[in-house]
Amino acid sequence: MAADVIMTARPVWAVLISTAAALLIMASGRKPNLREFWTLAAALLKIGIVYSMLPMILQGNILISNPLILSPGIELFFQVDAAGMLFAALASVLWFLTSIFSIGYMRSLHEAHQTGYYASFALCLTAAMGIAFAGNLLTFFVFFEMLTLATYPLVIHERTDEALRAGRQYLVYTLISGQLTLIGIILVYQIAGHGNFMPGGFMSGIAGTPALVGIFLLLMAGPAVKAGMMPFHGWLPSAMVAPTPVSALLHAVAVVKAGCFGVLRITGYVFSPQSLQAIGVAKPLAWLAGATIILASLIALTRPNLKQRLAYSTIGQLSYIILGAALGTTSALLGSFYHLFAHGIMKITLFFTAGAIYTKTHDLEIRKLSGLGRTMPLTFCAYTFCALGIAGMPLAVGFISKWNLLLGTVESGQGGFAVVLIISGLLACAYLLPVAYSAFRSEVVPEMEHIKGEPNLWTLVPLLATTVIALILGIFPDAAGHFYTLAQMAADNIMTGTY
Amino acid sequence: MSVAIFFSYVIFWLIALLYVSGFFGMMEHNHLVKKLMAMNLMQTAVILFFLLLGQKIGGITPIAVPGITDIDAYANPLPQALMLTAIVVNLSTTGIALTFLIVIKKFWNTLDESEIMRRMDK
Amino acid sequence: MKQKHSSIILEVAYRLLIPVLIVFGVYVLIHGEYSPGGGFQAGVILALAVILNRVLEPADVKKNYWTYKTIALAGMGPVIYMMTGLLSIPFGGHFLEYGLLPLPVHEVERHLYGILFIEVGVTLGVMATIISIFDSLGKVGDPDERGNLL
Amino acid sequence: MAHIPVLVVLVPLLTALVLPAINQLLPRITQAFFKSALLANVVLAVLAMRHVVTEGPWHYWLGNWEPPYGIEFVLDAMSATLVLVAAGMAFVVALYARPFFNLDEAGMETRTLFYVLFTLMTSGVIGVAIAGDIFTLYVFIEIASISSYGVVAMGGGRAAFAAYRYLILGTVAATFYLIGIGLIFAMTGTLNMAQLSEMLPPLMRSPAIIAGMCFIILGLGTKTAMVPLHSWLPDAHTYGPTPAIAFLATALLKAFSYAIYRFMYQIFGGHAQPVTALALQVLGGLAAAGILYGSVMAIAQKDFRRMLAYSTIAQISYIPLGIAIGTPAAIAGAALQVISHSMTKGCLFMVKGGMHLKLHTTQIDDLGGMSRSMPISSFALTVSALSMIGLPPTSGFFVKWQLLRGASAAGLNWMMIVLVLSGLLNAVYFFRILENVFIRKPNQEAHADEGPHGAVLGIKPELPLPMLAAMLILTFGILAVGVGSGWLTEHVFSLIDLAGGGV
Amino acid sequence: MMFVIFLSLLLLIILITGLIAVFLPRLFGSGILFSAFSFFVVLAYLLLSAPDVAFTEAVISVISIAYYVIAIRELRKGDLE
Repeated sequence: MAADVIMTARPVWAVLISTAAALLIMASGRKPNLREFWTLAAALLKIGIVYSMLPMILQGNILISNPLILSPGIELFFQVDAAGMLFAALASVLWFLTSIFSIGYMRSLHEAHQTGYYASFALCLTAAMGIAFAGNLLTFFVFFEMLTLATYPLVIHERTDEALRAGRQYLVYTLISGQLTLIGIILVYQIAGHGNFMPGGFMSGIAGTPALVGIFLLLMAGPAVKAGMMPFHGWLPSAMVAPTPVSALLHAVAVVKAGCFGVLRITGYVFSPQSLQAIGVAKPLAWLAGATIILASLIALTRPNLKQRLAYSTIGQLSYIILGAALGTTSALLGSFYHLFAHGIMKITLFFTAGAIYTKTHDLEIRKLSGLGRTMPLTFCAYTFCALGIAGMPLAVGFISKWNLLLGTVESGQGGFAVVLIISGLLACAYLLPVAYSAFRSEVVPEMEHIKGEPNLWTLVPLLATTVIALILGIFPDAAGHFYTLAQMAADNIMTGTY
Repeated sequence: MSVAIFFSYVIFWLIALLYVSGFFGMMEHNHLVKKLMAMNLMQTAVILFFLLLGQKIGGITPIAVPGITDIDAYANPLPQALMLTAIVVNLSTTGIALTFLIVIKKFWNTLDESEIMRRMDK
Repeated sequence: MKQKHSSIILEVAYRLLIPVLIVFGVYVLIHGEYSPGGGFQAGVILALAVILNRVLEPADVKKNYWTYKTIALAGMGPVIYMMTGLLSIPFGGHFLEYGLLPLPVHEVERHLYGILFIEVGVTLGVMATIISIFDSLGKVGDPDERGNLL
Repeated sequence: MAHIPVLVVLVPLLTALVLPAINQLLPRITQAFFKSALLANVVLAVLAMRHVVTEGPWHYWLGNWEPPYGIEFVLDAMSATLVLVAAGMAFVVALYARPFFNLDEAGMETRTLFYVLFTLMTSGVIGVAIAGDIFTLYVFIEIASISSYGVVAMGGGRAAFAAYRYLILGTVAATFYLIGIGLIFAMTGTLNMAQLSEMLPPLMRSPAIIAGMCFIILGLGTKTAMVPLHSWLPDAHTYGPTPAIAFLATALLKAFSYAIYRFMYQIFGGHAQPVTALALQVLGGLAAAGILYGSVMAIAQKDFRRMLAYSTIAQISYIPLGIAIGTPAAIAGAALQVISHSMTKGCLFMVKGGMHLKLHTTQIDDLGGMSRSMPISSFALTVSALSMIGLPPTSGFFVKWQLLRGASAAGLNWMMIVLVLSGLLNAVYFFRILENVFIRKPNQEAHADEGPHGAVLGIKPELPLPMLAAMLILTFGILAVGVGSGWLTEHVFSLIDLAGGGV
Repeated sequence: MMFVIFLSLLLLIILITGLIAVFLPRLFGSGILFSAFSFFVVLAYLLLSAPDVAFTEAVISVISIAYYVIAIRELRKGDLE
């Protein structure tokens, strides 16, 4: 199916709208209500723009806009295809929900530096949107680095020494890996003459195997670090010092998903699954991802703090996506793309619940959360449902992606990884469900007895909304946003090599 | 080797020696005024070098003399014109450097370079 | 200040030297095309005359010399030079193309006049510059401030 | 308009010369005159650039005498870039300088003296850019250098000593240069660049030419502060008055690097000549050493001023690095660095001046709370720091991109590593500063003294408006050049004639 | 022939006076020697058939000696007080 190319400026608007919002937020720092109005308005507008492109994508077209042809070979250009659309839709929807949640969270905790917080948040979304729509490696890299910078103020939001240390660690990891990626990108431009993403890649066979392996490793450095693949995951748990909405953003939407998305772009649109097999990096990558899944789940078991536990859970879950990319069959890729979305929606719910609980308890020690399920039934119901979803329970959205990944392992003839996936699901139950269990069944610890009632509505509504989305999409995977179709289109694109 | 050629080598060596001694005097001397003088030595060496370049054996002064129209008879005037400029540059450099010296003297109350360097790090 | 301890003979010799220097300077300026010399040398000689005069002055008078006027004058000399050069532009020439200067004489002569103008400018500039550097050497050293030139 | 090449030098020169007189006669209009002259010069530079872009290189003969006898001015894409940078920076710095000196309590006349020297320096830099023969080049180099010595010395006693050392080394460099051109002149009998480039190739094996080339590189390298010859720079840049340094570290140093480029490619034949190619390799090695040395030393500094000075050593070496690589992309990167680093470092020095005036300190540890008291300056600081590190979308990133492209095209992988490493080292010291500026609490004693200038014109806690305007012009320039770098590469830098370029 | 020998002798003298001027410990004395140095340099320029340069150097050396003397006097002021 040859796709039609439609020239449109909409991707540019989608990217710029949150930059404009950031500026407006900075300008109206003195008036909290106006400031938050800008955030919400921009989020809604962004959803509108992104979704207005959806029908065209679903018809099999791709949208291109060329805001800046810098020079032959260096152009900043946007190209919307199914994969990009998937990520963009996810990011824009979740930005809106996170914004609502942040308002509730920040206000109930009376956090300082809120203006900078919302502005950085908007900039993060600009970057995420840019990554989603990037049509070539240069554009991708520009927004990738921008994401690093925009996230840094969020990580150090608390301004404590611990936060600063975490921020520094974050910068060290991401900047170094980003620069390695830059070298890789330069080499790609040098060898291939361009860096435009193409389904099925454009690198196969144009250089010797060692060169291609080197380029692949360099290119993967940045995305892999952002995706928290072991052994480069160190920044992620320490970045947990940030406020919970930030963690939600970091771990569900922007940073880590951008990393995963980058991995998919590189494995599917710069290289191709076949060429990865040919140069022999697919296997090691899959093993690394599998090891990460198991190890991260095991570490998560040992963590006493809910946020830490969620962080390690994230590390494990993200490697599903990398695993799918490394397996490189249609189902596996479909599973990967869908997991991008599914994990996003579930993990953000989990972080929302953690944040909502934190606004009431000011503590996230798992031991101290026991019995709170009875005072906050809705919150903990949402938590339980999404925890089960992470583990891969049918009817939750996580099941769909995991099912496809399992199919993929079988298709690719590496059934061993199916075992990894199943063990990981069991481990997920083991580290997430005890929290829910004790919340509903155990006694309230003495210092938490004063907690009464559900968290405030601003925080409650978004987390319920995401839970409902997770439920509905678990039953009808292709509802509303057509995420399943998009994932399927993306996987097909990669496998067939055409749009 | 004829004596003339030997001495023409000697001339260049002497100029080089002048230059090098100026250079090392400038680098090694601790006294700032002496440094400046050594710098002037260097500049003089360069000017001499340039003038030698325009020199022809038996060439005459490049000022129009009635009756001699053959251009080759005159020494090349271009290096001389250039050197006028260079001399002017040298003079202004010297003047500015001396002004600096007076300011330095007022501020540090010494003209010993290593002493000033030591105090500068403080 | 014990300025007056220098010998009378020397002082008289200096005073006699000054007018001679001025005359010689002007000669060098005018005669620049035919013999060694020119605007620059003339400027230096004239400056020498002024400096000799300065040397003879008592110290308290000297303090007031570091004035801006010398520098302003130093600037004006090259301005004459450049204006002469620029003058040929409106008459269709390039910068410094004296052959096109608006003078009612033959073209070869125009060259000479053009060069003369320029030499006058150079003389003025050089003279004033040298004097101002000389003055500044005497002035900057006043032990009043933290050694700050500004 | 046919006389722009000469006017672009003459306007600042004339301004410098008549400024003292105007200050004597009409003190009120001095500033207006000075600034409008520099603005006019910017316009001239833009016109020159447009002419070069549309109609190609421009040769101008003074007095309409042909090159072997007369002086020639040449404007091509590279020199037009430098002219534009010099004119633009001069104007921006002039904008900045007035309130700076007002706050610094300088005397009226000495201040005018500063403007005179500063404008002379500008004309010197522009002259270096457009000189068409190597002796005229020398004269303009000396005009620029001597006025820069004077300007540096205006910062007080320490600055005078720094300026003295600068003068000594600068004069040595000038004599080196002079010897070099003497040797070349002895071999060829001409000083015109175009003629030299025709006459030199058969002579390239002769020892005199090789020695001349070494002397010239040594001389210009000292003036550019290439690494073993950099010792004058840190002190001079630390103690000199801020507006002067903002120009010195930007346009002036670029002029000398530009002269190196001119010699290597337009006279000595670039990579096509084996000898020159060898020299370029050495140059590249030195530049790489300079990049690493400067970055490492910058990390070790506790004083913001000194850190900037070392960072200048590192950043300025990008240009010789690009020249050494010598592919079109790398040369475009070097040309882009001329623009980018000028704006970035200029902006940083201006912020430094602001700190000096407002916080009375430039120690990095005392900068806490600066984002509160000087938000706009902090914004400018952030953007320029990002450009220094080389993160998109600032111009610094595109410089790095071009240089990396060039290095990879030439197969010089170690240079890619050096460039990337330099970006990371820059990140180390700039993020330390940003952390102090934005996050640390104000240091009590540093801010207790609001000074006598608490209520100057402009936004109250911030700097006066012209200073802010200057910074913001540069800040947005950094972003604009970053975004527009492709346009520049395609329309301007592609016109750079690379004799023997391309590996 | 004579010319060359004479020139090299002159250069030798220039070298020696210059070196003594630089390495003489007394400031004022070295100023005086420096003027001698300048004089020999003027002679050398004349010998190199560059009267124009020689003339310029002559007047300039007077000026620069004057600069040196004035500056040295200023520099010594502080030492005496």
